Amino acid sequence: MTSPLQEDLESRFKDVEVRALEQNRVSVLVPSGSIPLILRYLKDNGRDHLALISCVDWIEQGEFEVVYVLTSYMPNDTEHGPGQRLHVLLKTRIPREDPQLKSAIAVFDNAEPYERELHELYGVNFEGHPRLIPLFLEREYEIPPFRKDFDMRKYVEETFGSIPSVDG
Amino acid sequence: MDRNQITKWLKSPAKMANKYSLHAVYFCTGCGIIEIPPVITSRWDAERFGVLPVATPRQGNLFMITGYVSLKTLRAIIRTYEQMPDPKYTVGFGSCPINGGMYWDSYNTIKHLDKYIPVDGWIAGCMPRPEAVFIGVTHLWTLIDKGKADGYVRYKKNYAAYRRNQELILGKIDWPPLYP
Amino acid sequence: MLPAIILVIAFGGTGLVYLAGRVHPRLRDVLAVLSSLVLVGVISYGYGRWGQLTWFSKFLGVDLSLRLNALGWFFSIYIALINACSMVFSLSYMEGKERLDFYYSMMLLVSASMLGVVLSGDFLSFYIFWEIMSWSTYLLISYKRGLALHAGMKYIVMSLVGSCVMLVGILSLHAQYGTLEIVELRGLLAGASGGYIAFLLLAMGIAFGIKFAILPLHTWMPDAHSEAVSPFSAVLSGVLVRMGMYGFLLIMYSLVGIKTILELGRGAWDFHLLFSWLGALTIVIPTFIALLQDDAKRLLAWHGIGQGGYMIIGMAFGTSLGVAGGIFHTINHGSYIALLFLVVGAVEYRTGGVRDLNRLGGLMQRMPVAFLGCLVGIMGLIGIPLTNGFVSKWVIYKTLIMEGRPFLAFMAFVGTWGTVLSVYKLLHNMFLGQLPQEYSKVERSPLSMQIPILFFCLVIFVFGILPGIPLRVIQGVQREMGFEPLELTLWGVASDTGALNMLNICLALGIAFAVVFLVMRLGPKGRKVSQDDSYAAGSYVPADRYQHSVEFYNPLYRMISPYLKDRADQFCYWIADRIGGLSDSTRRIYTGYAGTYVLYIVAFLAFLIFVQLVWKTW
Amino acid sequence: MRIIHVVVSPLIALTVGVLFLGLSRKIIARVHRRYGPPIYQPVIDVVRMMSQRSISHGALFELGVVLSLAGSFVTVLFIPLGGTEVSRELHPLAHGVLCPLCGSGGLLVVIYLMLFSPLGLALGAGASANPNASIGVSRKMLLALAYEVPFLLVILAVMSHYGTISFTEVVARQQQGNWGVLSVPLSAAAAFLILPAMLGIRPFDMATAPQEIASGPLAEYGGPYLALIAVQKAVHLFVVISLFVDLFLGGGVNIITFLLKMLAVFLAAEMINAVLPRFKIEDAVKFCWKWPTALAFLQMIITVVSK
Repeated sequence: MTSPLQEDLESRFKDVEVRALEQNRVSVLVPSGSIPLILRYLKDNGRDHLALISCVDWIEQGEFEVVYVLTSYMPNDTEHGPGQRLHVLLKTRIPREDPQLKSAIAVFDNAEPYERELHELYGVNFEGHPRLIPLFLEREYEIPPFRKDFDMRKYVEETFGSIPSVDG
Repeated sequence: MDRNQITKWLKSPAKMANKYSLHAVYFCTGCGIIEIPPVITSRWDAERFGVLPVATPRQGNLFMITGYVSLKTLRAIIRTYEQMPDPKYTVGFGSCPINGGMYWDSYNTIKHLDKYIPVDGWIAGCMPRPEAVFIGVTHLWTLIDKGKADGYVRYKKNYAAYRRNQELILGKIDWPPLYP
Repeated sequence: MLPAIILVIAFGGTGLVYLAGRVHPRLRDVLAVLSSLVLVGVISYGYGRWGQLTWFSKFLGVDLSLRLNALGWFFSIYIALINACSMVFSLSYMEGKERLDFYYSMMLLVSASMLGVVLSGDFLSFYIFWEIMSWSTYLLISYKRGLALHAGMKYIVMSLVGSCVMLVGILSLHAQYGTLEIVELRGLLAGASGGYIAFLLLAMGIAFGIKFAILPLHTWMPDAHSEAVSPFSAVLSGVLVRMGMYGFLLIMYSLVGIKTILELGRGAWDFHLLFSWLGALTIVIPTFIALLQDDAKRLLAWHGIGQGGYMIIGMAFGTSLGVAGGIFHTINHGSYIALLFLVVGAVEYRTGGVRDLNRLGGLMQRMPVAFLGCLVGIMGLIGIPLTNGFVSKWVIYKTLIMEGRPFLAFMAFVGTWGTVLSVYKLLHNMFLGQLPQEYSKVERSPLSMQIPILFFCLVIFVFGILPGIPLRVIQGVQREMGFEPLELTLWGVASDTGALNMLNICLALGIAFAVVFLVMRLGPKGRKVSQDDSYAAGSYVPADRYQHSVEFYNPLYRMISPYLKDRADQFCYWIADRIGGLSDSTRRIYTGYAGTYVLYIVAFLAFLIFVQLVWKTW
Repeated sequence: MRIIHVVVSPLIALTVGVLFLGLSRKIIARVHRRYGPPIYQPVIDVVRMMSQRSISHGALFELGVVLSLAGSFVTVLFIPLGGTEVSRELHPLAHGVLCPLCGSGGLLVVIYLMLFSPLGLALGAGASANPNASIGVSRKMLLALAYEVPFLLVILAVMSHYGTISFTEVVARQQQGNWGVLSVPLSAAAAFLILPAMLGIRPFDMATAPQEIASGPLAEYGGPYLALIAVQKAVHLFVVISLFVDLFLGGGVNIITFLLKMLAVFLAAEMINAVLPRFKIEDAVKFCWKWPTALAFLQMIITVVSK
């Protein structure tokens, strides 16, 4: 059965693939170009809370999958219908070599730290982001650490192993 | 516990006073800090041994590093260690400061703390219980007695090596070196 | 013969300095300082040579005379010293500023007129010198143009009102007794009725009150002090404001005598109790307003008003201890308030005119002598033992308690604690704490500024540890005014109901300080560390990110700011607006058309006819 | 004779003060149902701190502490520590007045000498250029202003009640007649209410709060300077409590009874300290200006009216 949201999205945007996961979870796969448009649309229709932006490294297909988790703040003055609890997982695929995306700060200004985290740990570049400086890590890494091709043990051996112990 | 032996007091008051008045500056890194409150409150009461938490490193002489040390925290640990007055002792809690512990292959944590600041005593355990902390303190007493708790002397002697290691791992350090 | 020489030197000096300015600026500076120092020498030579002489006879039917007595000498040496110090200070402070001839001659003129006021033997010359003093002060306050003009205007308007009221008092004296000589009037006034004395006190009191900045009449002082040039505001607050005190002493004790003062008024309404309550209010309210000021000079100006209250309380009680305390406090206050103004001037000179306490900081490392001066100045202002402020406050408190007036003593004590807080804020925000980068290249204050600062520090400590020296002079003044003098020792007040021995306190403090210092030297010496290496929870403190002297007493400010609107100031402005409105409406009568004037005449004639018809007055 | 007194009374103050500090840590521990350090723990702390080599922010940083300790020691010289002329014939054990400098300026000097210790520490903390220190000093000054208003009312009520400013006479009059607690009861109550504020202990220790502002003015002090500050805290504790005992409990017939009375007052103050949390500075000022001031003011009116 197709939920009202599914027809709505398919009618409005082309090549949108909507799949209903388990109860109250809907995943929407869209091309990377139309992200801001859909975010704006979803925000106006009840999905006003951007809970998280995360990223999955599909190294075999050479792609990153960036996932926007949207839900609603459910203000307590309105009654909570079943539709209110719906979580929309907006997914998009971008190439691994030069991951580019438009920043979502224009729509959800709380996306700023999430985008900095993705930039720092995966190397995804968000244009339009005011300051893409490191969020958690102390310094820049050539291969961002969360990528699958980042060899953890070799890196540890190189940086920490090379520090001579202080004798005496 | 030879606190009430007057002869020892008369012979070496500074050493005895350092043993029985360890004012602790503890650095709440990682998971270890949850063990400190029971140590200093009614259940195990560290104050009967003279161990008292103090607010600033300027007032303390025992430096407890409780838990794994990330790159960012190392910068603050070095700064705090350098701000403590001279006869100072460092105790590492748990296995993470010893050899990286369960984060042995993590890109963001320091593996061997004693490459960057001198450590006088280790307390093993993936977060040592308060009894282990007291055993550590008593060992520290014996070390002070034997004069082996000389972390601050080693820091001053090999300061160049320590500083080089710190700059190797942390890149630019913005405060001037302690012993130029 | 001596007072005439003093005045000739003073007024002659003014003219000479102005002419020398035409010739060469360096000559003018030397001449100005020289004349001040000569004045100090001549006056100190004049101790004990009391005398009276008439220097101009038959001026409008009254001959003018000069008189040198203990009270006059006491104030004149005090005027000469402060003038000399501020002259030396302004040598380097006024470098490069324009209209210096005008400035130096005016400074000398102010001191000369003050000397005239203090040495005058009769009320007419007193009034003449008083007027010269008032308007020369006006010229100097508005020296810096701009906002200073407004402050000067406010000052001159209020002091003119005071002078007119004083003139009324003097004329009534002349009409009543035919003579204005103070010595003769003293005898004649003994028989005067209580009502006439009350009127005289009120008339003269308002004039002296305005100059002394007692609470309701104080509104000109904060603006005048903060806008005047620093050396002059030191003179202004140090000694010129205390001419009011000389006036009060003159009329209350030299003229009217103690007995009549004490019985004046009945029961709760007697004069000296009301007067001391006014003094108590003058202590508390300005001190708490000073607590919340952010401009250094304005803070000191409010303290100038606050400390005046102590003198009023001391003097109003009419006991020998109280009057001695009041007079002694006048000279003490002069020394440390002038010192603090000079220090603020030095800081302002070095940091390019910055007086805002929220932007300064850490200047101790760059200007040690100014810091020492400020430290000693605030210790004097608070009244820490070993400083002269403490001795005079101790004497005043003793009178209050002996007279059984605990509430007045409480107000005075609260005033002291208000001073402690606000004055520490002055020291902390200017000299302690982090040194901002913009002032890191400030050099030390120049030598000509350091000399007066160190001189005042010396005065504060010498009079603090050996108060007997100034108190002996005050004994002479008291004997002259008819009080039985205070029993004194060189280092304090000796009396059975509780003596004061400053030497013991000084020795005790010195020994304790030395012992504790040696004990500290037992431990290893601390490693010198720069201001950036301070504890900041493990993070490094980049320079200039910490300016923590902003809004120093914010919690208190939030609590008492609703009560602190300056009502007296608003009342004066309200009156000014009413007069403005009145004069504006009268202006409309003269419309400028001939027709309206004709109309006025016709209406007036009609009115006259109507009166004639109804009442047939002719 | 007086020279011996000048040496003896500060030593008494030092030992008794340090003993009281140790006692207070033991009492707090016992209240928390734990053993707590031995009584002589402050001595161990002071010896350890003296052996440490700390940092210094310049001359004023060190001299501020020396000034505040010297001020406290000199204040002790002005306070009669038990024994008065009156008591000499009353009790066989009585000894003469143990108050070396009471003659040169009575109670007024004590009030002004108590300005030295906060001012000295404030100067030192200001020179340490640490923001925590400045915030701590601002709080300490505000707290001082808060408790000073009722404290002055109390002292003036006592002075005008006995009509003298000499301390020994106040004590002597109390020993002849009834104690201060009975003759000026409201002032005694007001004084006890502000006792924790004057001592700077728990409900009013926001000036040196370790958790909020890294122990305020003491943030940059370590080693020998911190030892001197600890000793100053002990002597200040002795001064404030001996002031309370002399004003309201009639001083001591001899030094022993004096110290016993001090111990009683100290234990009462410690009980408050052990259990109460810390006030905010605004609430502390509001509290000090409400209840203690009202009591002291009432007592002042009574004494003036009954005079």
